[in-house]
Amino acid sequence: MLAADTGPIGFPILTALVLVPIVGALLVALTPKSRPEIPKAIALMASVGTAAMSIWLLASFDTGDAGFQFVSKHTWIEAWGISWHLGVDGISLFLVALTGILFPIVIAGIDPHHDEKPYLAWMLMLQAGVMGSFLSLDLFVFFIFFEIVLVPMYFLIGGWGYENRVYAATKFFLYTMLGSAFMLVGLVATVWIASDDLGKVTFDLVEIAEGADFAASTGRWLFFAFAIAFAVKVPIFPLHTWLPDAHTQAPTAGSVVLAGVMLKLGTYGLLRFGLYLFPEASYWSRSLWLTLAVIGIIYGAIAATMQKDLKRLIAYSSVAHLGFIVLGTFAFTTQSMSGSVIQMVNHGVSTGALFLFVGWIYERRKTRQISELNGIQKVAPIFAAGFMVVMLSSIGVPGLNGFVGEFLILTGSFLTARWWTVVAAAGVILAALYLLWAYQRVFHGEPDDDNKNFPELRWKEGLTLLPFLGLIVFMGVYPKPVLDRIEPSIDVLITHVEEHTDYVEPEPTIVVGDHSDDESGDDEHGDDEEGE
Amino acid sequence: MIAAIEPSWYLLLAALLFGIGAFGLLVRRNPLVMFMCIELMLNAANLTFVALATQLGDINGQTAVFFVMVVAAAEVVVGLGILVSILRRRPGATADDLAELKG
Amino acid sequence: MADLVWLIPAFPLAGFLTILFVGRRLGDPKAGYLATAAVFASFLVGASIYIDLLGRPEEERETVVTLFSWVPVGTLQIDLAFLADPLSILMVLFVTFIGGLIHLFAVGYMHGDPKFSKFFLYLNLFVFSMTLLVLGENLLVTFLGWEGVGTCSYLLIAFWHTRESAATAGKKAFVTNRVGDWGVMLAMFLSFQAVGSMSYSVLNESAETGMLAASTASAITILLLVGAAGKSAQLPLYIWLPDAMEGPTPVSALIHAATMVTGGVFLLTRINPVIAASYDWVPTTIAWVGAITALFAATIALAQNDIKKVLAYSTVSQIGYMVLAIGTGAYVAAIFHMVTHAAFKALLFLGAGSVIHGMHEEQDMRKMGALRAFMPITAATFIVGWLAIAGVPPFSGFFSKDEILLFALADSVPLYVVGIITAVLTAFYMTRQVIMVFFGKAQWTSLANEEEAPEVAEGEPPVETHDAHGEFKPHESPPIMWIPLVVLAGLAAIGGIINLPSLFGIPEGGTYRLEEWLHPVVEFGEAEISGTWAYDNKYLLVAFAVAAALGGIALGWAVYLKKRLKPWEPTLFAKGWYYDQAITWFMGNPGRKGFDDVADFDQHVVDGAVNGVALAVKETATQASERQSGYVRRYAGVIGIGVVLLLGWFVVIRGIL
Amino acid sequence: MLAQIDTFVGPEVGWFALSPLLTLLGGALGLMLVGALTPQWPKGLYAFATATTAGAAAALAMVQWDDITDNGPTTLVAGALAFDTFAMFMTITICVAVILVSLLSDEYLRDTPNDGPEIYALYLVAAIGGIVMSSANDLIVLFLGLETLSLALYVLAASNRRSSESAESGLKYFVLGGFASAFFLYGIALVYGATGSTNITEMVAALQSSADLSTPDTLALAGIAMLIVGLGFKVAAVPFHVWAPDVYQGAPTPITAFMASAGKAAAFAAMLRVLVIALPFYRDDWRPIIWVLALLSLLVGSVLAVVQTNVKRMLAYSSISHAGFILVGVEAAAHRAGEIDAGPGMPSVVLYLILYSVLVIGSFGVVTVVSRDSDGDTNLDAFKGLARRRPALALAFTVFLLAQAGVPFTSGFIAKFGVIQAAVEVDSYAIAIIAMVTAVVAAFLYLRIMVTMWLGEPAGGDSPDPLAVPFSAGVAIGAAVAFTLVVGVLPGWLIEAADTVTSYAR
Repeated sequence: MLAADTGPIGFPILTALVLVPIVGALLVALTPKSRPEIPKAIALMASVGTAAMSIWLLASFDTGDAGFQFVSKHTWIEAWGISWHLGVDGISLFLVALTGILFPIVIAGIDPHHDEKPYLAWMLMLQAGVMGSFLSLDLFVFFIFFEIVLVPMYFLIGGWGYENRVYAATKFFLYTMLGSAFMLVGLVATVWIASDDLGKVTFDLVEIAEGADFAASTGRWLFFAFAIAFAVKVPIFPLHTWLPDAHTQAPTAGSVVLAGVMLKLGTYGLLRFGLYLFPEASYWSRSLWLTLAVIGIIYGAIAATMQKDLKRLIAYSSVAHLGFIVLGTFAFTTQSMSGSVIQMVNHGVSTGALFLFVGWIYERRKTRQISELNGIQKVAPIFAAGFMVVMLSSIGVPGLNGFVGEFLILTGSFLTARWWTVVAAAGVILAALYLLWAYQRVFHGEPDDDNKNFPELRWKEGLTLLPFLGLIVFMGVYPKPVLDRIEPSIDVLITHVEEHTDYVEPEPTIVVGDHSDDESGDDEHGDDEEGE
Repeated sequence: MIAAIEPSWYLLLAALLFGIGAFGLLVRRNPLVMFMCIELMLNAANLTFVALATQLGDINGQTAVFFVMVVAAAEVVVGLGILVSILRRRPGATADDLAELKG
Repeated sequence: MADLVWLIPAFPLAGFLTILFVGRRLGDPKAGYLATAAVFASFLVGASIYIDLLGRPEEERETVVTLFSWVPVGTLQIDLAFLADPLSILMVLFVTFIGGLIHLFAVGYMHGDPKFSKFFLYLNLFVFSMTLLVLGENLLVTFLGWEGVGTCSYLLIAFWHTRESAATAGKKAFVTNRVGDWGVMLAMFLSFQAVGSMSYSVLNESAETGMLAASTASAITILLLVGAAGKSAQLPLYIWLPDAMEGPTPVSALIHAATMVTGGVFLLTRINPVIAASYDWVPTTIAWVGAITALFAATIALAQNDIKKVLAYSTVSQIGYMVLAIGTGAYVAAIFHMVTHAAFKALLFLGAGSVIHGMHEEQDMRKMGALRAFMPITAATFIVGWLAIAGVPPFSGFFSKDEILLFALADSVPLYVVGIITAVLTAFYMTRQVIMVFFGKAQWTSLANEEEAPEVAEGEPPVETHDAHGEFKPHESPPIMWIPLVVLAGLAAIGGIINLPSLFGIPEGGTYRLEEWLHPVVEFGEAEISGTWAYDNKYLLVAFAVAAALGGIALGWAVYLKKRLKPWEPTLFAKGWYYDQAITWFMGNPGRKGFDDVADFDQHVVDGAVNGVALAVKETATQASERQSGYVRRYAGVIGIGVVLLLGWFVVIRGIL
Repeated sequence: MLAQIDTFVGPEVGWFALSPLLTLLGGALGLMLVGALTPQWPKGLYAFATATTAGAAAALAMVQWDDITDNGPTTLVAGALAFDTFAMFMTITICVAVILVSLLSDEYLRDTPNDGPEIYALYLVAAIGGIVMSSANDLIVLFLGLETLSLALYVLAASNRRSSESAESGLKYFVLGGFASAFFLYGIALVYGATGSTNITEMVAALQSSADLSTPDTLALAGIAMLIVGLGFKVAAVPFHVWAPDVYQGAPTPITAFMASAGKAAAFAAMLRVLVIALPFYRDDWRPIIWVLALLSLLVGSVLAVVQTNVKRMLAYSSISHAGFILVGVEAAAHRAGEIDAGPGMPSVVLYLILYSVLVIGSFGVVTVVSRDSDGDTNLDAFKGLARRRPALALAFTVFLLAQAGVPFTSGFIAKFGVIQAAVEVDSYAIAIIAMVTAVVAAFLYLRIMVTMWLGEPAGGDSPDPLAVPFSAGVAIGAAVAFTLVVGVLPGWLIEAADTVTSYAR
């Protein structure tokens, strides 16, 4: 990612993206108890401001440029060679945007029911942390954001969660922290070992990735130190068991954010700090990851089928979906990796929306047990219809967002990891099975007395849902603008891998058809080749 | 002259005294006796100092002893102070009676 | 004109959106008419494009309209593009026309249903997806439609979702179809890997020019066959179709008889050059899958008593014919039969719907009989459909079936035998149905006062006030319902003319219209098998076919009307060879058990390990903190041990050693 | 050396260089004398006087700092004391501890009631001892410093005459402390025998000159063993930690804070002086021991903390695991002991010491305030619903706990990061990973306290009586929080300061 030296633009937009929520959080924390309405206002302003900036970022992002844009770099801790280095490229752009957009919706749309002030403060903190992790190009900066995210999430689950929240929150905190324990050591080791090649101690991701060349054995150790942390975060089978608990116990907003953006810290980390830093090691160990990913897809789906708790079911479905993302990441083809990136966003949207619905169901019925719900479609058809659309996108029906990512991942993976893909594709069947079965049990049939008065979708809820539905349809029908921004960065990443390994991306044998579109397609790819 | 006796004898004696002191501290219940054991250990160290100083023909080792004596005295003062304050509350308390804090 | 092909899906989509937003306000029946209009509008567009293409020289009868680039990543460049060529336009024509008629019928049939507008919402969405399926320029657009129709079929089967069986059937249909989709997806990936594209033109061209390895071609074909088996209800994936009858009857007619279920056949025809490029055993496999399905389903149809179930199994069987045709290279015949079948099967289903409607939601044929007096139009049209499917000349079914049998024989005798037996069975069970429903004694008078609850699932809205008790009279359906029947009857009767064989001195101009029309897409015509024994003895085959049809009918007549012979309806057939039960049992018992085991494994082993570690730490801590006894001398002892160990290390290990 | 005896030349004393020590000494004596001659001072004045004295000493130390960075390190009083940035850094650390602790003690002592000049004077004396320890260039001097510190701490631990726990902890500390320092002294004696001097400069010279270390000197090795026992005891490293939980729990809370901060800091400083600076030639002999001590401390400290119910005891165990972390730094320093490029080992240790001192004082400060209200009860239950009763206090405690857990944007993270960096730099990955993993176990303890504070139901039910935070204690805690966060975000200056300690005097 060569364009790291594009100097900071006039307004340090990325720094602002991180700082505005933090400032917001502090202001919220400082407001007096006597004025309960102020915190909400401040929180909304802060998050909406962030959203606006991230949308501006989307708009002014240079599509053709594969490198990092809007880079801002300032020395922070000189003694340790640490600098405040932020930048965004095609891989992180949409995750940043999603983070920016998701939070105001969640803050505005979901009511914490008690202690709103600290709740809002923690939410903003969380946003800042996630933003920082997606934006940082300095190992140290990334790590501190990656780690700090735990604290607000811990308090959100512990403070506003459900019956078993303390257990879940603690499990979440310690499990993830354990993962990052290894990463911290690996990270420091990376820096010291790289300093031999670079002639200086620096935590700068780009400098290390471009400058340092690790011996195979070293690189592999370091890679695994990183990978463990990410594997826990993703989560990759068999390190996933914190997720169902955290999801089930977290408040609705927590679940939405957790599924929406936080899990992506893991998959994003694998791309940015796994493949980019240690191409040799990640290529060398791809079979392991592919296998675990496929196991996750099938295993997660099967486990989801058998859940009795609706929220748990969706949590396990996340395990399956993220399996796809990992699969695509370690298949090392333009299609699969672009698919992974776009799937990160898609999964965030659809699963986030699913959690919204479960939250609303819980608010109405005070239960998440599938067995206690039935016939809702009869009493609340619009509610059911909304759920249906989101569910279909999660199943991966073409025309909705879920499909595009899965399709790209599988198409790309088929080129390099055929048999894994064959199995993974079967996961698509299971996805239909567990979601439709759940839908049938919850929404179909005659409502019993408890569900007879299930309230229909409310206006506020509908408005909250609208952006999700919009994204679901838009990204399913016209993903081109997204893909166009993702692909260049992915190509650069693949070239980076090719330079450090004997890997060569397989080119499908092109039959030059008389078909104009295909020719144009070929030309376009030709350009990419030159670009790389 | 003292050539008749090897310097190493002093060291052995000191080591012996030190060991006795340490052992005593482990086996005796009476706090006062435990203090004495500590004193014994300190003095064993002193003896070692002196012996080695003479062996090396170096004055510093011997001066060290005086410092240690002062320290030892101070220790006894403090120790007895604490002990008195305890015994005032519970007469005849042994070291083993003081086990409120544990776990 | 052909550039406006995108209008074809556009109209139903527009209808869908309109109903989506203002459907409830439009209500019953306006929403229905709107939907119908949308479908007929796209039929008109299709017709005009047909004329346009007709006006062109044969090799230019193909237009690609690219709307926008859909999924462009690197070498993978997939456009949302439509292909207007003879095949797709033909499909569009009959899909939209028959679809429109069924819409019209549904306006009457669904009258009074509280979810009236939602029904047409789904129907329009379905037509939209179906047109996408047939117009797709590449596999992915087709797949978009493919999954779209699957989803709609799910929604429509489960339309009366308060009925448990309906909900289950819908789910079953979707999941089973997904199994097929798995094959289609893999086929797409393979195509991309092999030729770097998913567009038919590239794929077919590379197959024709031999750039596509036979192995790859075979793999693609077989995978697509899996998909076809799912969508077109062939063995081993047909199980969802009979259950799909839980949906409202127009749905059965539209989706599960006329259009969607032919998607698989269409897809295989679409890639016929790839089939040609694959190993020889591949087409044979296809042919046998079709043949066995045809026979298998026909036997089951013999013993069904639900009026719709009979038609369902007959659909499976008829599509079996089409697949058989594909396997024997008779693509034209397959499409031909697809069209005629669409007509007469839609007719039969709607007729059945009309009957059910008139019988107040009664579906059991044993409780019918002698209805021709009460619903003459329905009866007349139904009989036309019966003759057509039985293959009695000059009805449409005769020509298409005969064409298929001809190719079958040309390919191999056993196939032909299976085909001809199936023909006999078809004629037989259809006769049985017609007699049980329209002739013989009226069973319903005796049953009128009997409680018929088990047949009428609760939750299904009564179309009109149920006067089952007291005087119970079947009645003819309103015009809006029988008009489509009449039109379809007309089609079913004369549909054969689109591809007359060169027999009985039919003038040259009139013959093989369809074959010529499809020639740009399907080179493989009847000429290919000229010289085979079968080709030379066409007349003989025709004789056989007619004999088979009439024989079957006569047999049925004898058994069910004249009661000359005892009806032979073994439970094995009635239960569909226990195939479905077996699968259901497997899913329910070992399958579910396995799933449960995985869930338990996750809870107790994977998560158990995590909690186990935590517990272990806690235990150790408790143990250790008891060592912290509080006795100062013990502490001193601990320190002493430390001293000894240190001395040991320094003096012994480091010093002396 | 005999020459010295014939022509005795009095050592010239760098009075100004000693000014921090002298200030503290003056303060101590002043408090005792004036305090004895005058009636009870107005409330808060003792604490204020102490704090100012310590502050002055710290300020002077900073002045010295520049002097040293300009003219390089030297030794004082005929090589008895080292005059280098290391010493000054520790001086400042200890003075900061004194300031915070004396502020903390103010109300507490008046409640006990135990207000008077004695305690404060003892703080200052202990501080002197600690500073002498950390700047000693002669083992005997170091021993004197150690005893000064220890004796003061013994008295302080037992200072609450009304509490039997206080007395018990005092006695336990005294007995075991005396035991350990006896070993230490004996160790000095043996090393003296091996090297012919107790002066570090001369020791090193002697060891350098002695041609071959191939035939290891058993006398010296035994001495080192004994020294490590003494030092290990002071830093509360497993297995010499046994006293820590009991004493920390029994002693009056501010005193505990003082032990855990100044006491530990001085002890580790002494450890660096003795092992890294004085005995680099034996580093291969003692480094493995440090490794083992670190491992044990990390494990025992973090694991045993899990099941504790008394917050003071919890923090005691956590301080043991922190000691383990610092030992990791010492182990890292050991790899480069005596080399020109000393590596990041020593800096990481001193950095950890100052950061941890503030943290632990802050934590115990909160405990002090809470226990004031719950008449001395420091069980976890006393913290239930603290967030409802005094959110700010709960938040402060949360910050300290998160910092101890090593969460980013707090000083605790910087401290841990430094140590890990040092360990990794010398390729001791194993201990680094172990340290981080045990930190996760320890985190459970902090989470447990936080849960109690934020989610527990306060005793008063829905309308619990708010908890009063004394002014001076509030100031101390607030300052600690500010320091924790500021350093967490902008640690650069402190790191650079710590990096200079590798150029020590010898």
